[in-house]
Amino acid sequence: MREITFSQATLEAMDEEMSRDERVFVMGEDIARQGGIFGQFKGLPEKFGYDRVKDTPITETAIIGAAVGAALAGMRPVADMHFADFMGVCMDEIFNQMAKIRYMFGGQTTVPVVVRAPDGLVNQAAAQHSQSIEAWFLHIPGLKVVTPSNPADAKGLLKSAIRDDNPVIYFENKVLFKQKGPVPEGEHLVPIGKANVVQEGKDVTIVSYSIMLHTAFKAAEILEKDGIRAEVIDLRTISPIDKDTILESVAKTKRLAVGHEAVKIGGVGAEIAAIVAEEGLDYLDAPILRFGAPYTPVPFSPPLEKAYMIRPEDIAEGIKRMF
Amino acid sequence: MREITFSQATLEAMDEEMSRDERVFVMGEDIARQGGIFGQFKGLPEKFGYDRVKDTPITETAIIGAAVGAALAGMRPVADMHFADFMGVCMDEIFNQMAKIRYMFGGQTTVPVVVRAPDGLVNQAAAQHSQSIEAWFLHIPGLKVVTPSNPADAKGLLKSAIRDDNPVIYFENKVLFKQKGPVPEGEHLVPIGKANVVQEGKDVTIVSYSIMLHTAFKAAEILEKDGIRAEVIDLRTISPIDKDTILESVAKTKRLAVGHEAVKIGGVGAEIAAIVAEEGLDYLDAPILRFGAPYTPVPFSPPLEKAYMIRPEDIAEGIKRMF
Amino acid sequence: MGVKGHEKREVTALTKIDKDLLNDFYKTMVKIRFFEENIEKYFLAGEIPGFVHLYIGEEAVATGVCANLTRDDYIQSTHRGHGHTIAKGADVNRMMAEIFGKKTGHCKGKGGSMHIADFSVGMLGANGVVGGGYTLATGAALAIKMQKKDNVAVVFFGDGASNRGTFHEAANMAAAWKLPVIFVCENNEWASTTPYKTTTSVADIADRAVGYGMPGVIVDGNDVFAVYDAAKEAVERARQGGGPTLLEAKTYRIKGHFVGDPEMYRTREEVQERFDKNDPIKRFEKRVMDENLMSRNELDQIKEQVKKSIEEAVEYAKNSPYPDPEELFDDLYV
Amino acid sequence: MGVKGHEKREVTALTKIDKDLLNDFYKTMVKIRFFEENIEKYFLAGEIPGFVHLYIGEEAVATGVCANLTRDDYIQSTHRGHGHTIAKGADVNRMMAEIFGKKTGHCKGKGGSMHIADFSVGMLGANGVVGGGYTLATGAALAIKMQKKDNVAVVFFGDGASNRGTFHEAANMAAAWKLPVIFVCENNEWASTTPYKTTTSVADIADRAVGYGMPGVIVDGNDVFAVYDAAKEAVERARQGGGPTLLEAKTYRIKGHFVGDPEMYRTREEVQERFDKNDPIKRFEKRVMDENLMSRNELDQIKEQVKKSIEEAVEYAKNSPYPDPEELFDDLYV
Ligand SMILES: Cc1ncc(C[n+]2csc(CCOP(=O)(O)OP(=O)(O)O)c2C)c(N)n1
Ligand SMILES: Cc1ncc(C[n+]2csc(CCOP(=O)(O)OP(=O)(O)O)c2C)c(N)n1
Ligand SMILES: [Mg+2]
Ligand SMILES: [Mg+2]
Repeated sequence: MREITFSQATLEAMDEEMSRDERVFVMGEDIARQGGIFGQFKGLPEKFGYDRVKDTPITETAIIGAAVGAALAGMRPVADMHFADFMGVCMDEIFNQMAKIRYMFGGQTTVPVVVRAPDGLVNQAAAQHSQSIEAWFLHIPGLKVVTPSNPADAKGLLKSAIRDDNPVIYFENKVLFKQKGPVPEGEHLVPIGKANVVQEGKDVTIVSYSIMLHTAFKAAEILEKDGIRAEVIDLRTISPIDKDTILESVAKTKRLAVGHEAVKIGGVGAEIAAIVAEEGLDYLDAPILRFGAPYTPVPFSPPLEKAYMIRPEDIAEGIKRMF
Repeated sequence: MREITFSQATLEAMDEEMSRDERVFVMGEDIARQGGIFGQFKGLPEKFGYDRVKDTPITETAIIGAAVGAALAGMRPVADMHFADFMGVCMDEIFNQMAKIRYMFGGQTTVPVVVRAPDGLVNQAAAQHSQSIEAWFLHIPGLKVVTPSNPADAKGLLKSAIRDDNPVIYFENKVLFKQKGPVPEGEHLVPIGKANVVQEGKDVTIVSYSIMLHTAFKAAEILEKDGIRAEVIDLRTISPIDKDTILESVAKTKRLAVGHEAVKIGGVGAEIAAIVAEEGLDYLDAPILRFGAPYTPVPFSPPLEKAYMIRPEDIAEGIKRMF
Repeated sequence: MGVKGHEKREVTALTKIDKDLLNDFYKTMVKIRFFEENIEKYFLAGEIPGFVHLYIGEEAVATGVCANLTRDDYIQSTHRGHGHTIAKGADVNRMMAEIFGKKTGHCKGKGGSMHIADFSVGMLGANGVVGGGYTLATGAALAIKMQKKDNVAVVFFGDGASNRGTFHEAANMAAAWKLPVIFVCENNEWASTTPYKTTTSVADIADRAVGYGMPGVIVDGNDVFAVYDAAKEAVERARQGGGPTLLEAKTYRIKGHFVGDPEMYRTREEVQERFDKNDPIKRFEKRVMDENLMSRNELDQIKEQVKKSIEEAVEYAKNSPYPDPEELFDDLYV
Repeated sequence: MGVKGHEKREVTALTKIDKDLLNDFYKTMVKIRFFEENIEKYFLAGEIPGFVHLYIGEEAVATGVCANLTRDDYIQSTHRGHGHTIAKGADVNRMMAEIFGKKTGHCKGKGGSMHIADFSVGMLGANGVVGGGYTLATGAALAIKMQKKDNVAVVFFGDGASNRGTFHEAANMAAAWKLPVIFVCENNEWASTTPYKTTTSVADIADRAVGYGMPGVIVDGNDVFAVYDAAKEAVERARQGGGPTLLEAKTYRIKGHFVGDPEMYRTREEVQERFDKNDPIKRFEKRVMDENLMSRNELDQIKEQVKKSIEEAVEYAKNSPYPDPEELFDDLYV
């Protein structure tokens, strides 16, 4: 299969969905004139016009609010957040409007909005441009949240998100944008809500998503050398969480490690650990291992930023201690 | 000891701290002219002046932002959020400014702001006025978060929060405001970060906070009749979480139930369950039980709202199944 | 500075207004009034749950504005939204049922007074978040423009709400993109317990239009004719691609902020005085009778008929079932 | 509408300006220029981590405004904050060290270019969040007022930032409470890749002052004298309890949005043309020499001296150690 980057994969998804359905459009800051900070919108305005690929003012509340309003009036907007870090600005629009409108109004309408949110740590962008905040949205009923880890899923999940009649938050990792991988041409849909067992194993289950999946995978390679065969699960979607896949795996491996680039405390890993402690406790032969960022903002200076990051070795070490 | 309401207890804390330190002031919407929706500011403007008890415009971003700015310039502001539901409006100010300023700037300054946030479900206030969102703040390094469950703690934690040089979010439950209880007169400080074992027990540990502590307590009474003696822990502070108290208790009781009024998925209960699954797994003789709200917004109609609420019987039933 | 960013509208000549419209104005205003009086009564009797905010005394605003709209136009409303919802044509039976928390309500009892909506008539929702509606209306207007329709989106908001940042973001976007939005400020002088003058940096909120290069218009919000005219101009401009308008209707909040408000911040006398002088319904009656356009008899007939329909709505609501507890889980995801 | 909500300031007579101030203006502007040129150089050489946004071509704004401030006055800065920080008097050694990510930096390497602050000179912080500073400055001004001091708080912001809702909330609060805040808009015509006219509903952001009943003033932002004068008036008004001012300085962004920006949205020629005509430093030099207030020699001397100090700052930064990895956990809680 031809290989393209994650960024190109999202571009292909946009292109296909905008061609398929003229109600689909995208708006955000600085997306049209330069094709997006990560090239993720390149060529779209030329093809679909600057009306369907709209540069907005620097007004995150109006971007999300207008996306919701346009959805109520029959469109299928994709709203770009520039950096996930700015979602605090429009948290009310996401949380009190977008997520609740359908329910509060007794199902009278749908809110087919996709929010694209580039997240994660890259190149010393520091405290306000490096964050991963997906856990907040797990706690907000009414949303779906997806977190692709590779180009094929980036395409398939974005297409599914755009076709979904529910609001979907699409977290795309800034480092992953440049990553290449095989991506099916044309129709390729990855279902929202279903995890992917990327490597089968028998000794320990490692659950992760987005960029941390790659770190987890490297940890699995290290473990392999010690004769520990890890089952690696890519959640793909963090809301709703695919409990069944996780529980089935832990039933087999008896051990669970789970993690993400986001801060460990109060993160998605806590929810997964809790699910297993509730519904799969008897499977466990060892304490659950969570990995996630330390409890500080992201620091600027390279050695501090490096110390902030989770290394495959850390995960592997933690897992070895389970045996 | 004399008994006063939770609301009066917070009033006493404000009065004492404003008398003690003239840098302390409070601002928010509709707090001065009517003394607050829950009477929690009554009499303060008359005593301290309308300059130190300020009615603001309806501008949550400016309330928090100005509180932070005033703190940087030497004041010790208390910012009232009216309802916790509106914290989405100023999430950026809380998350990217208030919580990070000290760290990003290398410890040059302190940010002694207290954010008061009335939360929880009451009288069919419905989806946008009934929420408990404390879990978001657990995931934000740089904040402390307290959640008093009774008038004495309301006073002692508010006084501690005002004296703390770190930003503190003070969640006060709307139903609890009217609750009466014994409250020490004068200097009464409850330390931030320390949980309270409100009932000793040997069979199961129930961890909760704020209003749900009362439901948990009622569950413990039901269990008592069946010969199950629960240890009931009031967290008091949810960030930082007092791990040691929880782990010690579970080491003794071998069983853990944990919960809150907030939505179960992605809530504080997940973090506590995860901590125990990581650091106290061997203690457990039964799966962890989490209780929390169902995964929907809060509905309006009385029978729906009632169905949304957690009853002591539900917790007791769940715990009985552990044996 | 002395710069004024608004035009002020004068009294309208009634000869321009046709009879059907006169009947509609009156019918809508008394419908809102009776609806609200019943809400107050049943709330105080403990039969209505939640919070309710009454629109009594402000009927001319919703009535005058919505008389310019069709079902395909959109409105975004507020916590004080019954008047807008009625004026936009929502069925009062289902409204009443919703506010009583019944299964037959517009939102099946999930929303209540603060979160009522009727998408079938373009009423996109009340909002429990003050200032939550601006950006939604702007988005609906964006959709209209993209769909090349000539509809409009109206957002109602209070004097208090005019200080929210969402106003600025939406007004700027609507103006920069020339979207068909009408920003209707209902300046009723109070934001909950706070007189707007103490927290709002301008006396006339319409002046804020200057900051967005859009027309700002002030109108007597208790004169349904004046509101109708000013809104007509704004709506027509928007339909023709002329972009947004900021319309400030000066009115007054007659009731407490919510039913049950102890109103410790003002006296009943000062309120009553304002109401006696300026009840939009009484003003309408006087004027149409003075100008011999409608008779007392005609007015009374309409009134009776409306009164009956509202009584029926109350009966409908009372006799409707509550939702089943299991419905809690419905309507979240598609 | 044609309503204009601002005054436009004309050329200043230099006789009013004393020699020390002239020296200061020049010194500060070239300090910023050299500082930025070095930042660009070392960033491109891979020695500076993170993102940096250059202030080249906009030096007159920070210089003219901050010349009216004392150390006890406050400023809130932006992502493009080096100029403000230097003009407010921060130590350039520690600034350079911070931007290099060194332990000796103002923020011990935790902040970097986008989050630099120097509380010892009243510089309350750059901000990675566009529009994040308005409300903080308003709060600092509230503190000043409560403490009965006569200081002021200045918030710098861009044309793009002027559309954020936080502008509205802060401006309204500052005006309603008559707080000593100066809102300084640096209209450099670009918000990242977007020309401000395409997303901003007014040509003159100063017009937005009308919406808050505060004075709005437009000034040539590449003329340090004009900026100084306009800021002086605003600062004096604020110190005397006259409340906030909105000051719009018209300038132009000479460099890419950040160092490394491919700038596909404009040509280098159009930029160079603007710079050639309107470099604030060249304009200053020409004018003081034309009016015989400073000689080429004097100017060169200052330049050399400043150049040396910046080279020293680079050396200082390069020779400073990085923070230890364990420092990651410091400075979070008190
Ligand atoms: C974001 C937000 N902040 C605060 C509130 C609480 N609140 C409800 S109504 C109200 C006053 C609104 O005043 P105004 O906008 O003038 O509308 P009116 O009630 O006068 O119609 C306030 C402060 C809210 N619902 N939402
Ligand atoms: C809330 C927020 N939204 C978006 C961004 C991304 N961003 C950084 S700078 C910038 C443009 C700012 O333009 P302007 O305010 O004119 O300042 P300038 O860069 O021209 O000095 C944008 C969109 C951000 N940092 N914060
Ligand atoms: Mg009002
Ligand atoms: Mg700019």
